Amino acid sequence: MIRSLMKSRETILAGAILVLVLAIATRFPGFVAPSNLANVFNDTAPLIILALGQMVVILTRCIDLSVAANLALTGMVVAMLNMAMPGLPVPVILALAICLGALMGLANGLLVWKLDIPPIVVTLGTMTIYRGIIFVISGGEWINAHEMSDAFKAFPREVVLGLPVLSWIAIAVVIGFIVLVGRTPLGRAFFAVGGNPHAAVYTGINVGLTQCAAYVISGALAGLTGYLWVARYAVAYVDIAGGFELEVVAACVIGGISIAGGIGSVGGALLGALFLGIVKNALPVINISPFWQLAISGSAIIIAVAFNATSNRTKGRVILKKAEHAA
Amino acid sequence: MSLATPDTGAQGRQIPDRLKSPLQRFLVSWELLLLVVAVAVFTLNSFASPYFLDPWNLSDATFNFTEKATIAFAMGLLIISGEIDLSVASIIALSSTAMGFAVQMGADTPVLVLIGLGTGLLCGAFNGFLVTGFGLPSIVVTIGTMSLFRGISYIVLGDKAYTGYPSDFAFFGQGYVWWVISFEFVLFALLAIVFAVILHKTNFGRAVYVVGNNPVGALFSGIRVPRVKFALFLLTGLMSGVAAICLTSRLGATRPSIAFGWELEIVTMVVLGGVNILGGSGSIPGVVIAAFVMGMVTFGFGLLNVPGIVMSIFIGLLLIAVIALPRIAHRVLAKRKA
Amino acid sequence: AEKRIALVVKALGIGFFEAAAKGAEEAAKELGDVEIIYTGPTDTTAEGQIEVINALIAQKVDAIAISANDQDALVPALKKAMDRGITVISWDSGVAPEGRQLHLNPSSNPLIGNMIIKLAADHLPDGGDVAVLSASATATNQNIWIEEMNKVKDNYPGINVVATVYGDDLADKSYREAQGLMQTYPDLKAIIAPTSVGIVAAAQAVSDAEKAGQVNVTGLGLPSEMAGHIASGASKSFAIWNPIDLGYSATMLAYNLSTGAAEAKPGAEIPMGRMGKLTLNDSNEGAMADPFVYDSSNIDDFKDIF
Amino acid sequence: MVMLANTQGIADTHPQTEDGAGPVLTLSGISKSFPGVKALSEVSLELFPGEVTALVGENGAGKSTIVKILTGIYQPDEGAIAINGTPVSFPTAQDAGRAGVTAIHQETVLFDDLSVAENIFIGHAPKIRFGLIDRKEMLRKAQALLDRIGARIDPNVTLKDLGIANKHLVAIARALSIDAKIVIMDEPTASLSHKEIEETYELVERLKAEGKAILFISHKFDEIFRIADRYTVFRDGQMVGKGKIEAVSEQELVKLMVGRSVDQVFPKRAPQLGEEVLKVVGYCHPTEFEDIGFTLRAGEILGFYGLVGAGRSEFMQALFGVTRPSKGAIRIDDRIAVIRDPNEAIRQGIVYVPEDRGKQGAIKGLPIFQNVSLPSLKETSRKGFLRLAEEFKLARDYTRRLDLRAAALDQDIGELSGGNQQKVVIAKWLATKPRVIILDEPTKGIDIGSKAAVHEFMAELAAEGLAVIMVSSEIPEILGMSDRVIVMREGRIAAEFEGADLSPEHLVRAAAGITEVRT
Ligand SMILES: Nc1ncnc2c1ncn2[C@@H]1O[C@H](COP(=O)(O)OP(=O)(O)OP(=O)(O)O)[C@@H](O)[C@H]1O
Ligand SMILES: Nc1ncnc2c1ncn2[C@@H]1O[C@H](COP(=O)(O)OP(=O)(O)OP(=O)(O)O)[C@@H](O)[C@H]1O
Ligand SMILES: [Mg+2]
Ligand SMILES: [Mg+2]
Repeated sequence: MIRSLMKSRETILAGAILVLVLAIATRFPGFVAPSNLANVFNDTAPLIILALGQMVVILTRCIDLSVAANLALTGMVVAMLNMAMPGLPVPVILALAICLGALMGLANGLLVWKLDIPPIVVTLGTMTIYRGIIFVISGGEWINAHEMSDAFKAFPREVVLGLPVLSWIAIAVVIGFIVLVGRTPLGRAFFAVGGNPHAAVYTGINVGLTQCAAYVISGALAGLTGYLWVARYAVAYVDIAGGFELEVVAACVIGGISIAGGIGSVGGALLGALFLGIVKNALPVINISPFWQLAISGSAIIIAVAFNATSNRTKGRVILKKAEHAA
Repeated sequence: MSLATPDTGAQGRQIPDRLKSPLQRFLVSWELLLLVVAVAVFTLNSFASPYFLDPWNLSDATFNFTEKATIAFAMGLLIISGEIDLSVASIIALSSTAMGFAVQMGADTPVLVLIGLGTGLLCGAFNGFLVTGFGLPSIVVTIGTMSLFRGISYIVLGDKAYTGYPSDFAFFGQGYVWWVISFEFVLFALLAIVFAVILHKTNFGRAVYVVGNNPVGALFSGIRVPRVKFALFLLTGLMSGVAAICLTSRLGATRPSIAFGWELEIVTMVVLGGVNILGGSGSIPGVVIAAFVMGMVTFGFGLLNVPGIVMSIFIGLLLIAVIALPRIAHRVLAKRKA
Repeated sequence: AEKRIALVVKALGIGFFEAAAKGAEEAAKELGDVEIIYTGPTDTTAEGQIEVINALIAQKVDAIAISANDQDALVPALKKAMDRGITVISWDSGVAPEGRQLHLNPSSNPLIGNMIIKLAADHLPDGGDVAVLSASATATNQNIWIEEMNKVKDNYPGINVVATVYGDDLADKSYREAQGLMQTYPDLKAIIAPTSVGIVAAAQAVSDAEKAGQVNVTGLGLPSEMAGHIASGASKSFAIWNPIDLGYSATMLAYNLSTGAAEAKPGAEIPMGRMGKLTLNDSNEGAMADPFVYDSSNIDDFKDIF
Repeated sequence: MVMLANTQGIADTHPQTEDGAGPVLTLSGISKSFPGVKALSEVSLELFPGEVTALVGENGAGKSTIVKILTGIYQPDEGAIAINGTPVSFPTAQDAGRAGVTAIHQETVLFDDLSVAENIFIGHAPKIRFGLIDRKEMLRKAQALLDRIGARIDPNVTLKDLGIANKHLVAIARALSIDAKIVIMDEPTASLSHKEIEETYELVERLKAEGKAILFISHKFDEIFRIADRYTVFRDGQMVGKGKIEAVSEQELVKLMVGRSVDQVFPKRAPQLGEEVLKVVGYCHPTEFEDIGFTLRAGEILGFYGLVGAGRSEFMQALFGVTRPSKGAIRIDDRIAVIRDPNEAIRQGIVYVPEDRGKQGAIKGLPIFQNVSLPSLKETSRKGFLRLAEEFKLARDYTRRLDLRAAALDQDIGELSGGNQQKVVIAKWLATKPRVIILDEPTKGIDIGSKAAVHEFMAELAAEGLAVIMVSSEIPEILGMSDRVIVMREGRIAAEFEGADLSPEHLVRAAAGITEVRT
């Protein structure tokens, strides 16, 4: 029953997205053109990737506020690397970005695991530290398009089978997560650790290690996104993706991932990210003053969350026979 | 034998009231550790820059934290109760916008103050209503209202600014009560005392701790949990209103981007002050010392013209180190013993 | 004794201001007994600048030359600086008159306003839709230029300004705003971005949409950052004054005011070394020089300089 | 330190089963300290294949701690564990499982949002290629395990949707999913109803027959004497006696446990019923209960009996204002009372000692004295300002009366054993000087010494004119303590008994719905 409720929560969100898209289409038919929708998806790809990473972290009752800073730092490092060694092939850069991101995730994870510091404190701290490090290594300088090699910039935009590589990467990550979360012991451990950390200890799951693994995954994805972001926008500087961590968390929450841990799904995170991405992309298109943008996305978050919560409200235990049939 | 005078017969064991004296507790407390850090920062600063030990400069330095600390006190209580409010900086923006709007309508200082406080209260009530009325997690609700409140300021103001605040309004953010003692600092000190008394000496403060430690148990003990939480959101809103008045007065202008990013600095201040981010424990003296530490670090680095972002590395490290070090020390000591 | 002059910028790390800092150092070397303190917040906020100003006041610097994030909010802090005997001037992005002794405009505002629309119109003989991509909605100078541009746009018949959007001087936001513009206005012919961040992002968005040649990105940018886009054709031309000169001039002005060699009052002519003299108008403002246009013919000469 | 050991027990120096096999598991010299408490000090324990060893001891004696050490959740400070004579160590729960040790823990340690099958197999799920989980195989095995213990539960269902008793069966299935030589059961029957308890006994017999060594922890003496072959007694973290169960009497065992003899009979009372204090009429709730009505008089103890899950706790919580009824009314003395939340209930003189001590009763993280004074803060404070001295006085008075064991009154309540936490919770409610006290399973998981104290105390309260409602699933307790008993079944009142009608048969039949007897 709960399973079907979760399913229906996602259906509702998908429905809301559909209604939103149709409403936009009435004012601006071009928005629903496949090419534009593909554009919106491509634009939302970084948010999707990060939201999935954030999802596993939130599932384990943690939170990762350092994703955006991690992204920016990795982006800056690979951009500087590219500047110093323009010949470095893209696969090497990708691998480096993922490793570097994972390393930063590991730092978070170890602090949470080994020193038992509350996750929000750890990542609040590392968030500012990682940002600061960007400033220190770059001296605050921007790295601009003309300083990056063409291969470096081209990779995320390369079109394969009608979609840019960036979109394909997001799709690959989504598929990877469906397998990871549903079919691997680690994936199930995320749910167990978040659902009942106390009980997880009794089943031999190492809570700290599992949380650390979630951080490494989130970090690795942030690193990956760091390269993609910098290459796509062809610029790297201290403040890129500033404040993006809150958007990532918002996407997860809209997607029905319980901030209290243990509840959530890949589909939810994906839809949550798409929802925000569509709102963000649609506003300028349908010509709403940019000054309205913030208020509208804020209200959307509140409504979505209130909606999720009311549809998920527990009605107490069912003891009476007649109520059982009604329920 | 009646219930009022329980049987004091031999059946019960005598249990001492306290295992450790308050002094013993203080000696292993977070506050002491912070105090040591604060003294260290102060000493380092006075060696690092010849300009540090100057009464006017020290007075100027207090502006770096007084407004944030005003909110941090209320945020401290809120976090102890197990909730959080990330919309505080946006409440400042909305509150300031409302005051600016009122100035255009010709309002004078007392009215402005009322409007500033009132807007803060209203925003706090909105947060409180969403959290307690719908049972939503506050971290999510306030991420939403954070966008909403500032968004409204942007809708009202767009690319414009409100200026032209009455000259006596400048007192709140720029005035001095006596010599180098600014109004803001006096307000900070008074609020520190008021909040310390509320949290540590009243039934309400006890309820805050109880709710933070075990909300279900609190309900079963007759505490009106939603009311307590609602009151705390109101209080946080009100304090954001107070901060809005001080900041607006100090800047003499309102733009929708005012106080951008303060929420995380305030949360950092509270956590550095030893408040458990998961709720249930923390103290006001801790937050006060943390405010001083953060203010002095910022100012000290500023005197050396170190960019703000490098300071933030230091604050980030401090945040983690101050929590990590006692744990590491504890572990090392435990190993030594074994 | 050595004069300490603080060059306060909107935010550290922006290429334009880094170039200005070079100019300031050049001026310092020329003057001999000057120490330049190049500083600023890391994000473009007024509060961040106020903290910086407070720290500078505490160090008792001799002069502050600031490019302001907010023309009003900085006034009380700068007033305090002046009360403590510090010379305060603003440059690039101004402060309200009561918060500074003089303001150095990089160029005259009407000239810039005209320049940015003219750059677009020059390549649109048949007219068409153009849109503006600005920095943050609170940026003083951008708003003035856009205002000036709107005043003269009727001189360019056929040119139709359809929208103004804000990229907040963030590369990714500007990029998305530019994308949005192209989607909303399929017939868009040009994007005017009077900001060095916005123009690069917009040009990138145009190349990515494979509309180079169709949509011309123009406005104010740095040659070093725009060289690639000139080559690709996403931008046909753009303008800028020399930020090195701007930093140099600001330093000279601050120095001359703080030594008492000159006084800031309406009509005064204040020397600024190799850049000549600054003539102040009624509100103690003056313009440094005309903006200079860069296109494929001259970009290679400048792209390695700033 | 001088061990007050029962020499008779220790003297059993040739531990061997009938067929002569040695112990499978030997613990020796195990010590474990927590901050401020030495939970175990040099205890030893042996388990034999095909035999049930009962571990008994007062609350806080260290029984659960030894279980956690045996299952890799805690590491001992000192001492050695050996399986079949080979020394072993269990850094994690999985290591213990691999070594053949499995346990049903005192707390249900399961995952509400996972399916039953996943709950059974998490941590050791069957796998296919690439380390992926084999879902089909997992479901099949889970079904087989559930069938084996006679649980009619769909392994696909989310655990959240099960009642507490079924959850417990899942916990048992989980324990059995590990192929173990040693099975530990920490109070496995504490939250089960009569029928399920019988099934558990059968299961124990079967495991015994399979040659497993079983450690069985319980406070219920009847079951210990029924199913155990051997006993081991812990007192204050020390092993104070062990031996064959035939060789010991109940009295001796109790004496070993508490170090003194305890009168196990229920207190004799001559109830003096006063005025009618509480009258409940037609209380209804949409899903939980329906049409509950009764009266209660001062000095009376009213028992509420029913199978686990009958809705007694839910109704009591509605009476206390935690949830709101959809219909119905209450009269206290002669006034109609409206109770919208617990705060109002307390002010009207109704208090509730909840069943779920850890979540609803104790405020862990707060010291004992603050727990006690919590609902009485109005009295101990002045004008909303705290007065710590008054709080300490209140806490001293009431905890002493309940014979609390604690290091100091400013100790965190979370550091106490379950039984002692319960005493603090009762103390906290007595301090409010209520008119009506509702005790929901007041002696669940409490040792025999404390249990008798609680019973005596209840009798005392009634004698002082308090009206007492006691919810209990233990028939001896209900019969021993109550003046009148209401039986609930599936959210409704099934029957009410008084005087001569109070018999175990009547109660069981009414609770199970075999006949509808209404007196
Ligand atoms: N995690 C812990 N931290 C501190 N003290 C603990 C902890 N776990 C147990 N204790 C203490 O160790 C002692 C033994 O507790 P344990 O749970 O083993 O008792 P028990 O015999 O199982 O009691 P019960 O019959 O109530 O379940 C108690 O004094 C308890 O307070
Ligand atoms: N399915 C469940 N999910 C979560 N908690 C439960 C569930 N069933 C019972 N509980 C909790 O476990 C405890 C024991 O409940 P129990 O099965 O005794 O039901 P009950 O409604 O209290 O019935 P009764 O009191 O008549 O036995 C109670 O605190 C109850 O709230
Ligand atoms: Mg136990
Ligand atoms: Mg019950």
